[in-house]
Amino acid sequence: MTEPKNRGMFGVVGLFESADALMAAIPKVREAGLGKVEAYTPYPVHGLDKALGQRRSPLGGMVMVMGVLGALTAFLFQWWISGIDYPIVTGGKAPTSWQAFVPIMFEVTVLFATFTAGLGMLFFLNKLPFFGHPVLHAQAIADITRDRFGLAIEAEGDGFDVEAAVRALEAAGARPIEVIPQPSFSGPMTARYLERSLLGIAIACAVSGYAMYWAVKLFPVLPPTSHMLVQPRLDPQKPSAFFKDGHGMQLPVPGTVARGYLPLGLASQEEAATLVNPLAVSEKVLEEGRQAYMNHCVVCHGPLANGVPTLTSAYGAKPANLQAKQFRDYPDGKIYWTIVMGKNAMPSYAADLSEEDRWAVIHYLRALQRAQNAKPGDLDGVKLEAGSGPGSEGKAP
Amino acid sequence: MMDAYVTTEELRHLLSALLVVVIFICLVALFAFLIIPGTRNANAPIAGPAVNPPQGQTGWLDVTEYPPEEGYTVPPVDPKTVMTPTPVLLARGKVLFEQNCVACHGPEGHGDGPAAKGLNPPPRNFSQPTGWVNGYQIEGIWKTLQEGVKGSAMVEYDYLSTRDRMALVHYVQSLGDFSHGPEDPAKLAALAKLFASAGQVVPPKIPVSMAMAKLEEEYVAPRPLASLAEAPPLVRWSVLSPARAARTLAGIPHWRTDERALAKEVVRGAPANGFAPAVATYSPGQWKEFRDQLEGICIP
Amino acid sequence: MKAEAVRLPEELQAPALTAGLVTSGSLDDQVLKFPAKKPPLAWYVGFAITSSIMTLGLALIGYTIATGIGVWGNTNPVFWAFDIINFVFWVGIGHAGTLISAILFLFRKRWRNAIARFAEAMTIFAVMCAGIFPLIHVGRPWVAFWLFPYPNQRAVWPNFRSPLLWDVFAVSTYFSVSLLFWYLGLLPDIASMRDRATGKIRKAVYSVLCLGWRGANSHWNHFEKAYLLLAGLATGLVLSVHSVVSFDFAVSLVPGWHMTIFPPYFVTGAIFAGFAMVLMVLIVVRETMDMKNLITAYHLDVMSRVILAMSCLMGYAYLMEGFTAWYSMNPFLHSIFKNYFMGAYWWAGWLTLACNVFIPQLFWFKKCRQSYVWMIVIALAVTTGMWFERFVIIVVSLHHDFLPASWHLYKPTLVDYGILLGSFGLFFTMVLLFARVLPVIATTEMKGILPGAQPHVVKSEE
Amino acid sequence: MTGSKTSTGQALWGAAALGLVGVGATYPVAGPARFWANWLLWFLFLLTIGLGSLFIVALEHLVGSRWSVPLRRIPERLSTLLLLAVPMAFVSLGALPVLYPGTRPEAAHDPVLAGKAFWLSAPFVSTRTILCLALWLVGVAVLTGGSLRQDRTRDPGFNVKARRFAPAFLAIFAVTLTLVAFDWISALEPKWYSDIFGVYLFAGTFLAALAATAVSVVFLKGKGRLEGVGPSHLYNLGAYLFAFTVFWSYIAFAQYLLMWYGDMPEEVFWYKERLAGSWLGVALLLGVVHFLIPFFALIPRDAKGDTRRLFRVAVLMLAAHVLDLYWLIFPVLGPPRLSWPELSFALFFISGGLLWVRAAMERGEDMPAGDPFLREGLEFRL
Repeated sequence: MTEPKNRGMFGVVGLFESADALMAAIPKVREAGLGKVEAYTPYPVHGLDKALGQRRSPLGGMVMVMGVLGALTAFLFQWWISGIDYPIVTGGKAPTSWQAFVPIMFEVTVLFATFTAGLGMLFFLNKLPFFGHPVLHAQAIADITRDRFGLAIEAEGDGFDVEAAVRALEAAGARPIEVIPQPSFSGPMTARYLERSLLGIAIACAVSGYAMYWAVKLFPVLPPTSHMLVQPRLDPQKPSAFFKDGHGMQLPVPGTVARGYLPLGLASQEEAATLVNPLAVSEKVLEEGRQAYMNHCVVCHGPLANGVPTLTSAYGAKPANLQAKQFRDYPDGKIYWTIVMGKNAMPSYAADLSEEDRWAVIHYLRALQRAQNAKPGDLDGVKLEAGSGPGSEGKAP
Repeated sequence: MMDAYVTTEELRHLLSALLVVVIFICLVALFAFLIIPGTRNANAPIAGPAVNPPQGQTGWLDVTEYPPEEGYTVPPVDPKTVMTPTPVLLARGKVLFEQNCVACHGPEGHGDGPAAKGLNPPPRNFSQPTGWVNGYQIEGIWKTLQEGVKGSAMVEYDYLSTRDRMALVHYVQSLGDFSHGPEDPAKLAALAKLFASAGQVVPPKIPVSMAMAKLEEEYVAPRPLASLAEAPPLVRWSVLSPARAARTLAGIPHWRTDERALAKEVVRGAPANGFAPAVATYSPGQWKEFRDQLEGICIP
Repeated sequence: MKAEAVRLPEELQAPALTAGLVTSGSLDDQVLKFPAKKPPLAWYVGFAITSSIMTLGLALIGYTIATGIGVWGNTNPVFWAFDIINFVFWVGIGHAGTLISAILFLFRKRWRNAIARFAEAMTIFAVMCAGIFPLIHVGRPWVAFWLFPYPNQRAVWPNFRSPLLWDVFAVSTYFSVSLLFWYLGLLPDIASMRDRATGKIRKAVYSVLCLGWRGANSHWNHFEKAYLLLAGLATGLVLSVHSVVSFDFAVSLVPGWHMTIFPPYFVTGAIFAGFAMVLMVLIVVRETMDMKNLITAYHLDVMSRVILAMSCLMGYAYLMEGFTAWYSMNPFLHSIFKNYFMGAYWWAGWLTLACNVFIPQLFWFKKCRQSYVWMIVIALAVTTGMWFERFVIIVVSLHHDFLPASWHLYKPTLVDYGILLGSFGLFFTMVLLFARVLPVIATTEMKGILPGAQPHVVKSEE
Repeated sequence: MTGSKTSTGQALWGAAALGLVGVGATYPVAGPARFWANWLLWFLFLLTIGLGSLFIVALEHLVGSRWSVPLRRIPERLSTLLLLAVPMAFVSLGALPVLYPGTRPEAAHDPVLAGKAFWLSAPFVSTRTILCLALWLVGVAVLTGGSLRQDRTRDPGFNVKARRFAPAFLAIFAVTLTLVAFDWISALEPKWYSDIFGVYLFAGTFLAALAATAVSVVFLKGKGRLEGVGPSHLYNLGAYLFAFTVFWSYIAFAQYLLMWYGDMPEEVFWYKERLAGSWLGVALLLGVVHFLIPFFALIPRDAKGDTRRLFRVAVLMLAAHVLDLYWLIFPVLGPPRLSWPELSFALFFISGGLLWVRAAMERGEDMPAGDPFLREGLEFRL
């Protein structure tokens, strides 16, 4: 607002009965040139802005600027998030597929544009809220917002001639005419008011935050983050009252055939003896076998398949020493049968090892056996480290 | 022209408002990204001074990569030192028993070890004189350790040295509080002779990787089958993988003459052996035909 | 082109937008008195009924949240059911408000001024009702804020290729823009109320609410421009919102969902349903609040005509859907369309068709456009029909999915019905409250179109 | 005035004759497919402008709009293009066996087309087309002819009649325009289907008719005719152009987004064809001239009431409509072609169409003088 030197007077306002009367009066009053002429009407009257010489509203340009900014913001935001920061392919679409960004771009454009239009109009252009405006404290305001049309001559700088203004309005046909002083109280936006409201906001935040903390703590009806953690579910290896045996983890129903696994149609280990290992010995197969052995067999049979009884102390179990001559002479088929059916304390590994893996493990086992029981010729051309190895002290002369 | 829509003043207002919003968003983002520790890149490695890592695969502790060792012969044992129990032998036997036997036979040798539950026949109870398959005399227990018991979980323990095995024999005998009766001198003598005459051969050892290479090297691929494309229909439908089928056939002796053996082996290994499971439905006549057709595509 | 006195047939005469003598002052006296008056007994009775229904709905929503959405009838393969139906339904109801306030404003249909305020308010309330459903549908509404893209400790962002996320943006934008639009329109009216108010508290409240509006022409200048811009933007928005809602379905591959006509067809349906609701509520307002001189028979007639036009457009959309389904020669589409009208839910398909296309054709008759009974019957039919249209689209398309093994009939539970009912309770509770505390007719806009309101200065065009 | 008029007319006749040479040469030289594709483009262009104009007239009668009464004679005159479309439609039937796979006998053996072979067959398409033509001619007769009669009789009864007739015509319009879209454009690739396609063509049609109206209004105003039509009227026309530019884009994008997102082979192939290779350039150009340029050009308030800018944008919209049809039709011939056949067709039909419209612009008075609302329309101010 302009800050008139003549602090005592805001201006003079006169009321008219109709929009036509107001329209007719405006040129006359403006001619007098006593101050800023402003109309106060209960509804927008067409043509007043031209009559009053007010410039066209710049809102359209503002909205356009902000709308384009909104579109750009939304596009870049989505593009950066979906394409760069967190690229995930969904529905076979490229992370930066612009087509999918259009709906949100449109929404954000509208959001920016409408808020610029609405709030920009209120706050930037009309400088609202403004509760201390002198006209609001005049008698005339009740008529203005109802059905009268006010025409005001507002003081601009020094030397506002109240009498002349009243006369000019009278001559234009306004009735009644009211002289509006500046309101005596200071506006609400004083430093004290701001301090008080900021303090109030701070206190409100603290109180509500604390209240929420205790509300959540004392009334745990809806603990805010209990999702997924707390739910009726059965963890493996936990007891359960639901099953008869008290275990949470249950064996599959007898006869269950896992996907990709065929039951073995052999009655005994002896019958399996003639099975042929279908895999060729190759680096790849041996490596696969090694992986499978390391994943499934090594904990019991040991890295060298000698059944080093690490389990004896812990569980009282004694896995077989596969380096024994008996196992070295086993046909592949019997080992295969053992893997599938289990033997003694060894459970079936059919569900853990695929058919390919079982045969690969057997190949690898053969390599382990060969390593521990090498043929004499195997060392030809190998440079031995002198005096190494556990058996060196007992070597035959 | 722009002035008709937005004055400079208003544009400044507008942009300053936008700036406030942007700064606010930046502050929130700063808070969320940086100030809350570990907010972003939770999976990123912690940065530290750069270290030049050694090149190549080193630093593994791989127990299968021991140095190669030559084989050797454990010298023969003086029978006199092992044929009768001594405190040294019994102490050694106890250690070995705990390592190898308690799992099934139990700490007291009552046949009630933790692993005994699942075994059929159950493990021997050493405190009772009944049920010993090879007898409870020195020679019998030795035989069991040497050969295992067929049809049971008792495997051979021939990888223990002669002295160790005799120590175990004496310890097992000491667990039975009953009369073991007189030993058969002839058999004892034979044992003593065995101990004195031959040392135990310990084979050479090579690293597992070398063994793998050796096996690969020694592997003789069976002759491949001829192209299936021109093969008769039965073969085309029944052979899933010519390479595997070739290996399977190589492992079946007499398949050329004995189509029953062929049928048996092929059916039980399908489909891993390279044949389609449908082979299980073939009639004897079809098997004959199949065998002939297989022969046809075998490269001699 | 002499001004010869041509006697216009009655049909062509410009209808009066108000009945009897209405002046700016009488308008204020008539409309703005309600907030200051004690409501009649009937209002209390109505409020008691609607608020208890609302309470029931809220209680059931609480039950759902506390127990989980297993208490609904949704199950494989009908994972979307009442929740999404109600969401689409309520968003649609809201669209009429925006249409009346924005699109008709752009077309300069002056009859909209009398009904715009109420329609806008209904938009707000309907979007509130609509917002509840996706919120409870997510199952864990207390983490619904995860839907918004903000930098977070989880270091994840939402998926911008998901139409469900588009919905979040569309519906929240729609709600905020509708609220802003509504509030802007209310400002001068609240200023009038402020200056009428006698009580101190009342005056203070209205003072704050109207932000110190004083009717200065420089303000009106910007205000009108803002209103025009908002109307234009809201028009685009109203098209986009229901289009985005339709994308929820149309971007999927479910036969009966993947239809290119869905965006405009959903918008049409939304306006259709919304107009029916506005018509019903306005009839009640007109009678109980004695607004016969402001909401005239002409208003009701025009609204009926709009409903009729929308019904024809719906008919066109159904026709195109059916035709294209046949024309595509796609067995899935053939099967789903057969299923709409001959499947387990055949009654829903026929009900939709009857209520949306056939019954509204009664509005061709002038008698139906003038009789309360017929208008209410038809509007009720449209509301029902549009609800069932969403039922057909969502449930009937889903219950026969691509995997015949999982075909399953959907049965809503009592909780489903209760929440649906509760949303109506919420809607009408808000409507009743609104009718009592704020002006139900945009007095400022009405003042602007009263005879003689605008100066008779013949402007020369430059 | 008359002198320049005659010379313009001579120039147009000359251009048409020149174009006719090229048109005639196209069939033997460039092949029948190319001939028919070009023919179809211009047939649909003139047809949609005529039909869209009739739609504008009917819509005005239906909603009882007042501001547009002084302008109504323009779309009424443009709708006479439908008379021109009648012979063109009959000629177009010759395109059926050439361009439309659905009319060929082998369609009956295609698993997808077999079910709708009858619908796509030449006899049925011809029947539908003739029916449509008859219905449109009734529309022209009632709405345009009645209006011309009203110039003499000054009988407001016509307004009542037109108002009652309008809804019926709009229903006919909706169905027939959809048939045009499906029979003449969509059927070029009979396996493709899209429910929205009728609405898509409607958006383009309405926009083209609006643009043609705007061009004619600005042109006549430049000649000093249409006195009393001021910036307010032009502003409204511009606003409609703006709104329906957005509407067209909305429909076009909705169809594209859904097919792109769904990515179903039975429908997305249509877009793959139209977005592959050089067609991508055409598609992008379409987006620019059919949406971006008019959208941003018409946003400013001043632009809508400004004769020169409105004229330019409207001409651009007409060109965009041609491009739209080109993009819809020509991909069935392979990569985009723009050579002497296309240019001579354009020359012939633009000059021929202008000659027709020019003649039509002389029919009756410039404004519906007998309309009781003309005065109110002329007094319209924003």
